[in-house]
Amino acid sequence: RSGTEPGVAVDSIVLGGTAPLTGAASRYAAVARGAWAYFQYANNRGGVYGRKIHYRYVDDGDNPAITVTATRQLIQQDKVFAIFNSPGTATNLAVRGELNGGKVPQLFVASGATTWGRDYGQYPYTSGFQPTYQAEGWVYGKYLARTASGSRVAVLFENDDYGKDLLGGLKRGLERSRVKVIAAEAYEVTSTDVASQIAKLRASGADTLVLFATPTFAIQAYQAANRIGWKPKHVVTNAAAAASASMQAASFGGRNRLVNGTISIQFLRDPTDLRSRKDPATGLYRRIMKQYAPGANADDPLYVYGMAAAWTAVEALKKAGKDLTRASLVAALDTFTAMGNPFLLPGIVVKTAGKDHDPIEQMLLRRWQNGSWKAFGGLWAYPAS
Amino acid sequence: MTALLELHAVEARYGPLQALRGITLEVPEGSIVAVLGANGAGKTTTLRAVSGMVKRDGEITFAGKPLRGGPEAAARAGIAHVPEGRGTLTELSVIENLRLGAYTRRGRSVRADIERMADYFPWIPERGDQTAGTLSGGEQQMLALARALMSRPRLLMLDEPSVGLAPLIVREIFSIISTLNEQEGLTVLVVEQDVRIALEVAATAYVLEVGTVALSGTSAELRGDEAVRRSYLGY
Amino acid sequence: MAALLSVEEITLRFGGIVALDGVSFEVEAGHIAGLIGPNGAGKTTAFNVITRLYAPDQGRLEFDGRSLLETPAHRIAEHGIARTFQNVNLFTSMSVLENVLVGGHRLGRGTGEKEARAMLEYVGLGVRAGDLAASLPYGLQKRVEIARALAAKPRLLLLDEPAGGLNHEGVEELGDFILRLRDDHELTVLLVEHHMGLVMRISDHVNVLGSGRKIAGGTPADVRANPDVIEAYLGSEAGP
Amino acid sequence: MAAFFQQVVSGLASGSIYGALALSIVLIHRATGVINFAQGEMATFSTYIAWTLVTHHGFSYWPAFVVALVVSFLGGVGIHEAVIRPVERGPRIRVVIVTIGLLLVLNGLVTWIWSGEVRAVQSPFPARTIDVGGVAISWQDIGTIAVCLLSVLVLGAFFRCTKTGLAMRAAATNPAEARLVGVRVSRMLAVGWGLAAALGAVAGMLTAPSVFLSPNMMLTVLIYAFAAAVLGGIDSPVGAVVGGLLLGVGLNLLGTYVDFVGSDLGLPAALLVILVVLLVRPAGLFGKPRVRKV
Amino acid sequence: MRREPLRALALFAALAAVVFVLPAFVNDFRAQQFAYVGIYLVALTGLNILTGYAGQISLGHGAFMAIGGYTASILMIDHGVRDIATIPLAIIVTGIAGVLFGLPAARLSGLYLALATFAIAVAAPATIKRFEGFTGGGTGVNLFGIPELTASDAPLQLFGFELDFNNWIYYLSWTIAIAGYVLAWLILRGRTGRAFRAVRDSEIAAVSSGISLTRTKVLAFGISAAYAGAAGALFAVATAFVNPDTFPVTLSIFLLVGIVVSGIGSLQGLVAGAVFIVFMPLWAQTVSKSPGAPFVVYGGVLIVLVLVLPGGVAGLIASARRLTRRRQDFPKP
Ligand SMILES: Nc1ncnc2c1ncn2[C@@H]1O[C@H](COP(=O)(O)OP(=O)(O)OP(=O)(O)O)[C@@H](O)[C@H]1O
Ligand SMILES: Nc1ncnc2c1ncn2[C@@H]1O[C@H](COP(=O)(O)OP(=O)(O)OP(=O)(O)O)[C@@H](O)[C@H]1O
Ligand SMILES: [Mg+2]
Ligand SMILES: [Mg+2]
Repeated sequence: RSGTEPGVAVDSIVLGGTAPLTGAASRYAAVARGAWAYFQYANNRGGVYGRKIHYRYVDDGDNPAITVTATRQLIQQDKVFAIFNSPGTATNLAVRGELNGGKVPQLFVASGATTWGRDYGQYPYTSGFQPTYQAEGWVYGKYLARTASGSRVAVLFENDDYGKDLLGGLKRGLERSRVKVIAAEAYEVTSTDVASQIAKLRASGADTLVLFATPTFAIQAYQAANRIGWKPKHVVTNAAAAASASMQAASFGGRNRLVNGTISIQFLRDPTDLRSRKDPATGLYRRIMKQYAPGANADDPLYVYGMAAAWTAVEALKKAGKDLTRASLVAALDTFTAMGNPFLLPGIVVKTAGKDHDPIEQMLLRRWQNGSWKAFGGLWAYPAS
Repeated sequence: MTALLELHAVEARYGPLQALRGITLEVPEGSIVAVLGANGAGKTTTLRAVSGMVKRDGEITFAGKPLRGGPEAAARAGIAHVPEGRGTLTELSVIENLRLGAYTRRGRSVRADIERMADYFPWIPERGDQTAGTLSGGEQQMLALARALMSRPRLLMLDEPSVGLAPLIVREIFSIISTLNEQEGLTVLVVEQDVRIALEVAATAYVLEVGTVALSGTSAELRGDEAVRRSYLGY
Repeated sequence: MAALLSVEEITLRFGGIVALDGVSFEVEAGHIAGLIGPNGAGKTTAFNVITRLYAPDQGRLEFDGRSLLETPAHRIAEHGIARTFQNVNLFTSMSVLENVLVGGHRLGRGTGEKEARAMLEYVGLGVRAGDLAASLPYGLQKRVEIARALAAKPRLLLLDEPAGGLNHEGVEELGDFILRLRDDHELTVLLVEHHMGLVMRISDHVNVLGSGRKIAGGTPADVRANPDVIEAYLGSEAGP
Repeated sequence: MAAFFQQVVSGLASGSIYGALALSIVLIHRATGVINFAQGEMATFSTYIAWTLVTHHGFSYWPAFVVALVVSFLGGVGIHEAVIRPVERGPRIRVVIVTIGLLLVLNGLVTWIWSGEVRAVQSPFPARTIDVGGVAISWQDIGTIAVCLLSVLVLGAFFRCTKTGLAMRAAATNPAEARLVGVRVSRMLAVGWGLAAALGAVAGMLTAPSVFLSPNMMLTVLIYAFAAAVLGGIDSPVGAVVGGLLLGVGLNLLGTYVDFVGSDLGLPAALLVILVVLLVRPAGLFGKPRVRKV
Repeated sequence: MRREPLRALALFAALAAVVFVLPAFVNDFRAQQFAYVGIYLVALTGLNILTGYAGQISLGHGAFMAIGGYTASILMIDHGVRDIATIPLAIIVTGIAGVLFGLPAARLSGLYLALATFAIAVAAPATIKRFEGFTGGGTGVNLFGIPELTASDAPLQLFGFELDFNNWIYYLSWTIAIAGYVLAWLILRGRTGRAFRAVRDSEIAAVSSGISLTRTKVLAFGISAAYAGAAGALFAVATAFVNPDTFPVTLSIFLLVGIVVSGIGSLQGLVAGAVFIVFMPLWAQTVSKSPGAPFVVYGGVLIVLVLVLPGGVAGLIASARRLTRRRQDFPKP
């Protein structure tokens, strides 16, 4: 092929992406900003085969219709090489068909829906990144099955693919165990609070509470349970992984005891983890933040997420070779292994091969204790289905 | 008698249309002055100019001081204007209208004054809580007058107070105004189409024609004036 | 001559206020009928009942032998009744001409600009056709309302204080105009007015309301001489 | 049965939050005749100010509360002077659009300044709950409802009995006539904006301990508050609070006991009920229908 | 006097010609952006009929667009109907929905109506999501997989011209937009339009002139919703994807913003309103990409526009026209 690949020049690669810079989901803009910062860092260290990565992200306000037009703009007008790491499930679903139709890579979708890996055959230009919500739910299930035999579980979940996938995973993890999900209550993103759901869950007589909710609602759930004097034995949440500040908020400076002992998973480095202060990887992260995202709140793990994805993208571009084409990138991702990502937990490998197209499938469990997360146990790996 | 209100070469316009082309008139303290004229002559606009409801040029002096600002300033200076149409606060109750009439005054004796209004207009007490906007046309007209009197003004400006009122009430209203004028020295500037009754109560009168003063004089003079008789009194 | 409009025993209350209390009167075809009474007597309310803006609590209402009580307000025009309002009620963002065109709404697509313009000429507003209705002086706005009402080609025209705010000359003209109107358009007119000179001069018949009740009815001369009317409304020194 | 009452109680708790914001919407409508889409964002902004004072400037709760109130009042007046006053005289819809612009600006500013992170805000009420026959009721909720009811009383008295309250209503409904009696209409409207902003700040401070502080804290609350205000009658403070409580309880009970509705159709169902109420009472439960004399 | 309509016609024809040739001068992607301008123009025309002319404020037009969009999408995906053929059906379905909503809503006025319409905008996404079997739930409907029903894959042959997707959607949108615009003009200049404005200015006087409030309002709702339906269908075809989040509450609000920017109660500025809706968010983020900053820019510009253009863009056009006319009239005696 001649060197006329869109977005690729002798000295540059243009990546594009959408992100909610405005509206209710605007916290996730941090993902794009983190990635941008890492690309700057990588560029200053020579880029990829001498090509600097220009990462251009545009606002979609988490509205899929805008994602479509914004993505078209990136491809048709800005001639980007690939779409990279746009957050959101519906938003990415909206453009997946079109991207694959146009053979444009939809690289490392920032969403844990199962469809990215599962439907790889149909949409080979699309790849996921993080552990799927199913995988995460499954880990919680396995953990409860092992350590809390006989307990009765109540689940609060968001009424969309995100919550439902987590719930599905949890149930799979609990299969053939003596732990039962005895109640599950959904909430809508348009709700103002979840007190009603928590009251219902409590009335079910459950002794374990699982929160598959976004940070605000998870925090509210702690508070609501506390207010009606419900003290379930175990609390599990995924939301904490998204922001540790939210756990601080939930615990109200330690006054809400329910928060202590909460279980969550983790696959990213936690920038606030005390033990990693001296860790070189964390040092690198903080340096990059300071230099390329000054003023941003470096404690927000969403920046880590963006950097982890960007780091992986650089590896993938390297593997795609000097004669970079969209096809060569997709081929490179078909069988792909990247170890030593400084923004993922040590030991976690980004890996795809054969039918398995979920890049990250390993994670650690951690527990909230006395104001911070403590990881425990070894890496869990979701068995490829 | 000194002039309480003086207009000197006052002009006003609505967009491109010049409604007042230099009005000069004088309202002596303690007198009743009538403004007459055909429809569209600028009578209403003259009153609006005084109370600042329209942009105006020229000099307006009230109690020796130049009058500036909008209607609220005029009200605060002691001018009560009962505008053309009704001028009640339609969404408020009758009593609330009266209370607001006394808005610029210090608290005292508001209740006593409300009672006085009830004497003038006996229907007021039983309708105290009725929303002003649902009163009949004439009732609203009376309420507007009562509201204006509540402020105990130095100058009362009435724009066609007789419109929509029953003949009996018209006479009653003018007798109230005369009485207040005689007993309390209330100064009144009244625009009226019923020239007969206007000239009965007013000491002096001005006749406007397309935005200027065409004629002025004492009521007696005007009553005797052939032209006035023919065009305004019809005999 | 048979009655064109008959109002029978109409009662209407607003909460505790009895605005109309068993009021009955008739208007004969071709007449100019005056409806007078003190402020708050219920005259405008009677208009509102006749035009179905208000539903009476009791009573019957017949126009040309048919009951109107089942007719919704917007069909009243179709029956041939049009009105003006005591406080001018124009379509303020429209031109004078458009106001009149809306008046002809019930006649369907047929009524064109030509007739509306003719109507404006008739009321002496031909040159103001293009002006914004709200920019006219009060007196002229009242005339626009009359033109708008006439555009519906009514058989019965209800006028609520048309002389309000007119000067002496204007009132005289208005009287002549109403008389001419009746003859030119074969109209019946029900006239609410406080200007006694006008009412007495042009009415064929006058009804008097007081506090929601009918207190008198008859020829202008009868009514003027009626002591109840003098007491409640005219006062002892009734005008000419 | 305890489960039922727990749902009612938690509905009252949510409802009091809707009612608190609805109250400030009603206030601004009564005092200026405007529906303010930015009311929620103004409340959020005020709450962030209080939060910053407490967390970064060493203020304790009540001083921070008072400062936030004062700043909000001034901010409300400033907003009126800067962007509302120029459009006040024209058609209402322009004012509405300006408030939509304000909503965007304030929401953007909050995100920009304080980031999207969720924050915990201290509550002025005890963290404990009381137990009534197996139903847990928290002091926070009792406090919120109490403050709402108190505000209703104060507002009602203010609008009905004081000269300024009367003048404010007059300025909102008949500005031209109000000026004729000497009311400084513009100043009244500015004060109205100030008071509404301050009341909004109270609503924000009451809301934040329950729903937690984030830039979009009030975005959905605003929708419920509108619904509550309309249900109660847009000019009625009592209606706003009752409307809020009814909405909160109604949503919970519909979601819990009507299977078809569940959690996902709760909001549509509640809105449908409100529409039906409006068809029967077009001016809301406590609203006075506007009668225009013909 | 007589020349006025002719001149307007000529101007309109000239503008239509510009619309026709525009794609030849801009790049492919721009054509698509302008297609969205056309789509919003359709929606704004409808909303202005209802809100600007009939005086019935609607904060719920996004919901009508959603009905149109889903009608088109479901017809395409489940019944294999070609994109262009879905539009008439979308118009009919939404028009009926508008009438059904208008029947009760006609009883409400002012703020109560505004909030009733707002309620449908709020309720629409949840309701769509709930009836998953029909609407695809939160996942939505993806039209990209059916290229044979749109020009999304292969260029379309039309009268010997070859139209790729972007140009196809451009011409489709603008044909409908222009047709809708002319239709609106025809409706509004005559008896029906006068009835709308009469109801807006004074309900009482309108009733007394023989205008049925219910009929007029319901008609306005129906017409207006039908426009929104057409816009929604076009939107779905152009975006090739619908889900509940594509018709958020903010869409309804921005449509209202659009007609105020255009100038309420006038057809002249509508294109400007549509341009504002499409391009303003894009421009706002070029100023700053910090989270939240685009909203600050957008909101700020919106406020300034409303302050400096009291009559919207239409008002600006009108005063410009007054100026030139006065200059022309001057020499005449
Ligand atoms: N709001 C307005 N906009 C435009 N022109 C107006 C306005 N008000 C009055 N005018 C015009 O100004 C002129 C003077 O009107 P004004 O109301 O002062 O007359 P008037 O003497 O009070 O008449 P009337 O006896 O009818 O009340 C008239 O030509 C009138 O058309
Ligand atoms: N909507 C309403 N609510 C309450 N009271 C009303 C309403 N409409 C009219 N009224 C009362 O009914 C009575 C009759 O009013 P109406 O307007 O018919 O009087 P009118 O005879 O036309 O008087 P005027 O000569 O002053 O116009 C009045 O006392 C009025 O206050
Ligand atoms: Mg006048
Ligand atoms: Mg009357």
